[in-house]
Amino acid sequence: MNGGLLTALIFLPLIGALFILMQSEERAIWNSAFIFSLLPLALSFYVLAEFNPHVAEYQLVEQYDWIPSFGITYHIGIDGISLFLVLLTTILITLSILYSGGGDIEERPREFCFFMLVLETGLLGALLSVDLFLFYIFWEVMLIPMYFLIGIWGHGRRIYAAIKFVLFTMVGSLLMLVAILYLVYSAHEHFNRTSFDLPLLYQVPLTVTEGRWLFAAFALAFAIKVPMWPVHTWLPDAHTNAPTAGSVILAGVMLKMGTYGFLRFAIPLFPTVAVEATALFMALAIIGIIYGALVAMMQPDLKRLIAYSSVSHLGFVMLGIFALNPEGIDGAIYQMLNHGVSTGGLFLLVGMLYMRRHTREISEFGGLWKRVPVYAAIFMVVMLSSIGLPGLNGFVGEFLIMLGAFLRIRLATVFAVVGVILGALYMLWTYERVMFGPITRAVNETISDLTGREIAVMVPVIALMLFMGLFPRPLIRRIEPSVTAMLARANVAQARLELERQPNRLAALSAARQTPNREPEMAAATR
Amino acid sequence: MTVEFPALALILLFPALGVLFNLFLGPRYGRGAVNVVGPGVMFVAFGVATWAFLTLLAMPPGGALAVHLWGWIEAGRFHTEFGLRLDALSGVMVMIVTGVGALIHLYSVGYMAHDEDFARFFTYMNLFAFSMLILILADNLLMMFVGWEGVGLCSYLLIAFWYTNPQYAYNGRKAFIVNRIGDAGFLLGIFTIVATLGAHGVWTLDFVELRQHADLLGGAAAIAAGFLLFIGATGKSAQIPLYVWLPDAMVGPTPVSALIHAATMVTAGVYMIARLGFIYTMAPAALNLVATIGGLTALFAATIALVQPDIKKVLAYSTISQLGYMFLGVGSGAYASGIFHLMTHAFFKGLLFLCAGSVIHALGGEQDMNKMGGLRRKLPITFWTMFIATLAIAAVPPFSGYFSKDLILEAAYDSGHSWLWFLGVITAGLTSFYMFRLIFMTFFGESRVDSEREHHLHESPAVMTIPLIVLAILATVGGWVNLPGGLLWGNAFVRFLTPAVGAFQPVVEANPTSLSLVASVASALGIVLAYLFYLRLPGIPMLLAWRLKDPYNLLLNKYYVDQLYNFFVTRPLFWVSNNVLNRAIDSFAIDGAADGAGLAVQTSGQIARRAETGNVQHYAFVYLLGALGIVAYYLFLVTR
Amino acid sequence: MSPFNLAAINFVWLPILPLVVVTVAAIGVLLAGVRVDDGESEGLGLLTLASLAGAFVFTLGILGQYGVAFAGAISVDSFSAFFELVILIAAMFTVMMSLDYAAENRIPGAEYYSLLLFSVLGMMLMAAAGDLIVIFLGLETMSITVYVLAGIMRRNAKSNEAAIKYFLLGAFSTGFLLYGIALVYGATGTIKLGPIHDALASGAMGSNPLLLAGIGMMVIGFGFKVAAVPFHMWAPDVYEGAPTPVTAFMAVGVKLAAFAAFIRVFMVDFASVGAHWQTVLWVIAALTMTGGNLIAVVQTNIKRMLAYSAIAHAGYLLLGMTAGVRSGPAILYYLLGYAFTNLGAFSVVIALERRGEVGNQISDFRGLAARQPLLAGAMTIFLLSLAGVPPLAGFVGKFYIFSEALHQGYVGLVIVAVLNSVISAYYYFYVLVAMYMQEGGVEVERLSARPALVAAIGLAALATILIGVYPQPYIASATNAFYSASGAAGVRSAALDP
Amino acid sequence: MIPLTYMMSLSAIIFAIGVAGVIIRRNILVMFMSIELMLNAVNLAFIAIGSRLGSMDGQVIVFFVMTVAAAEAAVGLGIIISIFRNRETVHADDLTLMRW
Repeated sequence: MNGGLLTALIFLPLIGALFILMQSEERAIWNSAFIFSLLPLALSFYVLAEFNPHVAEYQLVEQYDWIPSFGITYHIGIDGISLFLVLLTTILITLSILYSGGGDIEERPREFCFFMLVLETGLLGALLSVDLFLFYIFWEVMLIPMYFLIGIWGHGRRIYAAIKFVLFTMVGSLLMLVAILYLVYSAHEHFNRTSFDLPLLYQVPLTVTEGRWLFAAFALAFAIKVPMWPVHTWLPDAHTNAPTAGSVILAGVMLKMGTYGFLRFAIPLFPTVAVEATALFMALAIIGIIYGALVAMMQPDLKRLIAYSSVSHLGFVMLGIFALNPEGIDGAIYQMLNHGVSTGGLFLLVGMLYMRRHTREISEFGGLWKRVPVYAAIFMVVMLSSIGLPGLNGFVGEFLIMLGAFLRIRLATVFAVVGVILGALYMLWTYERVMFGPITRAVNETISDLTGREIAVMVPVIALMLFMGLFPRPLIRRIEPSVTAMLARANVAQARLELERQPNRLAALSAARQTPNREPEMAAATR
Repeated sequence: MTVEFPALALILLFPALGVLFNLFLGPRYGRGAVNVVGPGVMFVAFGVATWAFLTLLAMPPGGALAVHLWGWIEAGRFHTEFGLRLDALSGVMVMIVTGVGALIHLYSVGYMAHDEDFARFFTYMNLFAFSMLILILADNLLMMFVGWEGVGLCSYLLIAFWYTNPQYAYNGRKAFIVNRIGDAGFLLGIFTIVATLGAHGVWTLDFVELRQHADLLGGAAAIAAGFLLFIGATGKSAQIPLYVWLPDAMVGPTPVSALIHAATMVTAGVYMIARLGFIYTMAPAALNLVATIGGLTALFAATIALVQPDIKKVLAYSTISQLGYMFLGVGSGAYASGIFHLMTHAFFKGLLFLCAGSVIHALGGEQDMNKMGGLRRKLPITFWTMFIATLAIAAVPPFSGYFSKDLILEAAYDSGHSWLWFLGVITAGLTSFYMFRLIFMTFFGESRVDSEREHHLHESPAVMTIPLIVLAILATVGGWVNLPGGLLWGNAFVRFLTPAVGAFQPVVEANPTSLSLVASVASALGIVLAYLFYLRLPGIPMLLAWRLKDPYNLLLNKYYVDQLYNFFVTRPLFWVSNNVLNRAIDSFAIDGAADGAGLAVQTSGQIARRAETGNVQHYAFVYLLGALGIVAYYLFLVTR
Repeated sequence: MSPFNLAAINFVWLPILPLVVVTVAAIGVLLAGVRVDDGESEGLGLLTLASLAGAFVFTLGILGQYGVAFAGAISVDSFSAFFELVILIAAMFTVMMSLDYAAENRIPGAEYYSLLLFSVLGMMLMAAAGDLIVIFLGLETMSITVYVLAGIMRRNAKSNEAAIKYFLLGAFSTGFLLYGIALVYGATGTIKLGPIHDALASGAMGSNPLLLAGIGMMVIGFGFKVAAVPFHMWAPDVYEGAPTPVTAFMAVGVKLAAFAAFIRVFMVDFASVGAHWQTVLWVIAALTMTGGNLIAVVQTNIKRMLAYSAIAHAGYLLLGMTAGVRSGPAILYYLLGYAFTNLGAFSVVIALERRGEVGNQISDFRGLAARQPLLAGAMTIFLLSLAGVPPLAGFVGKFYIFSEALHQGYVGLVIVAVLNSVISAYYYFYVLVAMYMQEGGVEVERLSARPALVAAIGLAALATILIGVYPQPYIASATNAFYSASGAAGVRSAALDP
Repeated sequence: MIPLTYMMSLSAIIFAIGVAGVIIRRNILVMFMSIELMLNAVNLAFIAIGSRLGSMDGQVIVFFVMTVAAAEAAVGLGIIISIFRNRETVHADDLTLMRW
């Protein structure tokens, strides 16, 4: 099995984390942390090279028995949907560590790097696992380090934010666990073998009722992570109080786990229900887009503002996903990457500002451009990418998403473009209040421009924005096959639903007969 | 026929190089280098453009140059490329943008001579030229949108160029947001086209292919698309109802006003509609809307211009009004005529702004015409060039404006919009009135300039006056490329464009001479009135302003439109976002519910622990209760 | 004799060999300790440890053996072996925790260790019981000694109070259990588990009121020992008052023994009349989980908090029992993981504790991560495992039980359990908050001078991770153990036939 | 001979009395005695059933129970004494050092 490439990718950071525990001298800690984040980065690019763009199925697959009596296997693989999210993860982790070493994290660097690398393992594992049990484990594992990152190195109400973050996520994920178990046993009854293997579970036939409940459980778990309106309120607190690196990873990668979950699990597992629920989720997504933007506009705190902007942006992603057509979903995945890059960049920039002034209150700033032109210029580019200026990455994603949505439900896009306008509104307004105008605070007179290290952190971000804006094709080419394969299931479901909606009862009945009737057990289950 | 012409890319490349140089090296190599590179790249681009244009001229009508760069977005069935295409229409535009652009860049060298942020300025200017050229040369709608938003960005950056003034920064943002609203419409228009054609299995935004499959759009979709795209145009080209940003945009450096907010960017909407003429031709409803909005805007803006004291504001509203003319032209189906006026307007309005700039420059930043007067001896070149431009805009034969405006009014009448034609005529009168008012107040009469400015009054340096002179010549002869039919090379310009934008189909055949006579009388009337009011009997304006106080204030305050928008749109939006969404729903309702759940657990825990009194007998009692409960259950089980 | 040629020994004696070892050791320690001063009881502790280890080795011998001894009074199967092994492990950990604790708190070593051994004897007897009377005897042997252990710090008011409370309620509930036994005896006409099993399996009983009442009473009796709501009231106070090693021993050993008997009687022998008791257990399980977790949220004393958490975990186990035979292995596996996790957690508490109250408040854990990163790390592992965070033992156990219960169709109860574990996350994570995110707290003294304790913590942590990350072998043995018991039920009766 | 029901009822009644005693009486000693009463009620039940079934088990158990009860008594009294030493009370409601 191709030499455990992905296994190495997943567990290198963990090894690094353990290695760091033995370090004591601060420089050594940072250096080794940086090196151990570079290794997976290099490895992930090697994976990209190894990746075959024309294959829709999982690649570089590894599968070993793990807990035979549960039919649980260590089964990992990569496909178009996860490929670039993996790259995004390795890149952002590296940048965050590089940044945090520059004075942002002063106390307890050892634990910090340890948790960062454990977090990376969790994220990569969740992205690469094909076995549902394995996925769930990594899904929970990535919770803990983030909890510590927020709670230990955070600011303000960090403890409240950390606990809130954990509890919100747990509510969803534990209910999802129940759904997973139920699904596995349905599979057991149908194929009579217990297995958590995704490809097998795709085949499980469920009654409509079961499907709806299970989908609801999965959807809740992922919706909380995304986060979709109205289960988003953990995000502003988590972001605002987290340390910069935490916010970067949280916004950059972790939120994507929710949308990724929809793409990988919720929709392909229960295509029929997903199709039924399209309108509902599109509506929630749109509420998220507009609501997030308007609330963001009103935030006095830079990080809080960006957090709400994430709600808005992720709303776009959800809109694209539930367009359930290649344009929309390609766009959604692309937008995940964009949001990772641009919002990650924004958080880094805010962090740099915070390091200098120890405040994030917008009202504390103003007229900074005169003092920090380089910073202002970079901020400008990142902001423009985040509001989807054509030529930068944001536009490609938003355009495809809105196109996909338009092809599905035209009205949806009409609302979505309002989000585009509002996005420009709050972003430019913020920029104006921070950068433009006269310098109102004396302290801002002496504020220093970016250091070489900080520029080194931001340059890759800017480069990515330009590249992804101008050359989306090489990425989408690799993403698309898996998406189309995934969509095939949804389309079948779509077709069946339409068949059932037809007045011709015969067709409906035949379609109904395809799903085995398991009502009695449902009755038993609810005794 | 289309010829592969890679050199087209160079037209884009040079401004791009200029951007990079000014951005990264400009501050280091200093003013000298920037002053050379900034305008330099534009002149080179102009050279290349000329070469391309001549090649095009050499080709038979309907020819085009093209170069495919690389495939851009390909997802699902949708795909679009980066590709450039230069046909008659884009050819004319490119010539205007690079030519006028180069001149204005040159002028800027003088104008910005005392600003320490010169590098940033030229970065923006080159970036603008780059985006504008993308907009024009794009061979598909989506790439055009890239330029479309790009120029919007540059406009934002340049309006807010002197960012330390909060008002300027605000105006910049206002411009961008208003444009974004239009762009949203533009996007929806694109989606409509893609979706409609996609339904027929055609996935393209390429102009050529679109034209081939235009018939698939069908009436409704065409109307929808035309309407939505026009929303974009109203934003970019400052038409009712989205014109509000343009007057405020005047706070930017004057060369910016000349290049972006008069000559080039604001005409993008006109260009877009001419480019997509084949769609609008299929959607008469949309076309009528364009014409109507155009006509109304022309009159509306002209009336405001009548009373403005600020020299640039007058020019700004005049620009809006002139753009209205162009939309009236294209809206009547006479796309070539619209573009013709676009060109002449680029010359004389650009010139007007540059002259105004030169005046302001000479007066050290003074913009109020009440503090000017009698400047014609002090600033001879400025005066004469500006005078020529005024004659051109006032449509005095044989200056360029005369030919283009005539053509549009004729088209308006012949396309059956006789009432719009009437508006146009009135506007013509108003135009010449307010323009001559401007000339008289600025250059004639006795000087009202305060004394210490009086001393260092001086004509602008050559680097500024040369562009004035060149543009003055263009403003004079620019119209001659399209002499009225029958005269020498009659209608040459229109004939040249027709293959690209389609011919004009008149509904009624009126006598062109009589129409133009009426228009000329109107403008002549305007000039005479201005002469009477502002030179002969200076008391009259005050008298009128005093007598007709209310209408006067209405005009002076631009019909209070800004206040209306502010009251009905902006403030409600912010109020709702803050009080309803942010406070009531998010903080109170949703987050409250979340924390409430936690609190509920805490509280029930607090209550439940009260049972642990510590008294062993209570424990035994609870134990007994449990036991009894179980016994009861079994009794029930037995007796059942 | 070498434990490795056990075949040499008469089969009849083999099954109780571990019990014999423990008994002898208990008496021996008592005698050896007469002249040992309270201050230095380490020697006795080590002796105890050795004898427990010996018993452990002999017990290994029973694994795989199969049948009954002493006319069915002792059942010999992997089930009893499994529980005996875990109980012995728990006992050994307890001793390791006690070595310094006993000396430090001047606990009379001889009595302490011999009582410990006697209660281990009782527990093993419960696990190996073959009839109801042996269960009763084992239970009493265990309980009576634990009453004393709880109160062994004679001068300590809290310790006294814990003892008296535990004693009164224990005796009280003994009455109920005994009454239950009597009624079952009356209904089935025998006290031997095998025949009871067959009698019930034959279905002749139906819903005989005696039987029903008996089952009810026994549910109450066992419910008290496993600290199920509403029979749990003693647990928090006793856990808090008792010397911490004893608390650990109670939280793990007593629970293990009680569940051993509970499971054997209900899930094996009463299995055929499951309809009679599953509903009751359903309700009790729900109450136990919810009650335990809700009250744990508001605790400030770590021992008390762990007591309530223990109650909650009993709830999860009862959920497993409710779900019926299939989830038997899951319960065994869960108990295994639970044992190590809890022992570890209490060891950390001991590490922090100093004479009297100090170190028992959650606030005492503040800033521990900064001062003792490794200790805090270990505690983190235990707490996360208790909270059921993968990939630790606690998670796999929960996962196992929930999945089996779900398969039996107990969706509602599983959802209750799941929501409960969200609540539990709150208070477990709150200790993490104290350790990692707050300042202050107490200094940890002479950790290096307490190798046994450190070893206990380390081993527990290691086991918690290992059992979670690679659960397969433990799942296998748990499965094997449980089904050996249910299989044995048939065999026993066979052995009894004339 | 006396029907089983009578004896069972009697034992039940005695058991109930014992339980009531535990719940009602404040004095730990008395509570403990009530518990003994409960145990003896159970013994009665065992003997009754044993004799009815004609099996020895019942009688044998009673001896076990009595032994255990004796052991319990010993331990219990010991604990009570040490309580009295420390707190000079044997009243249940005074022993609420640990609560909530």
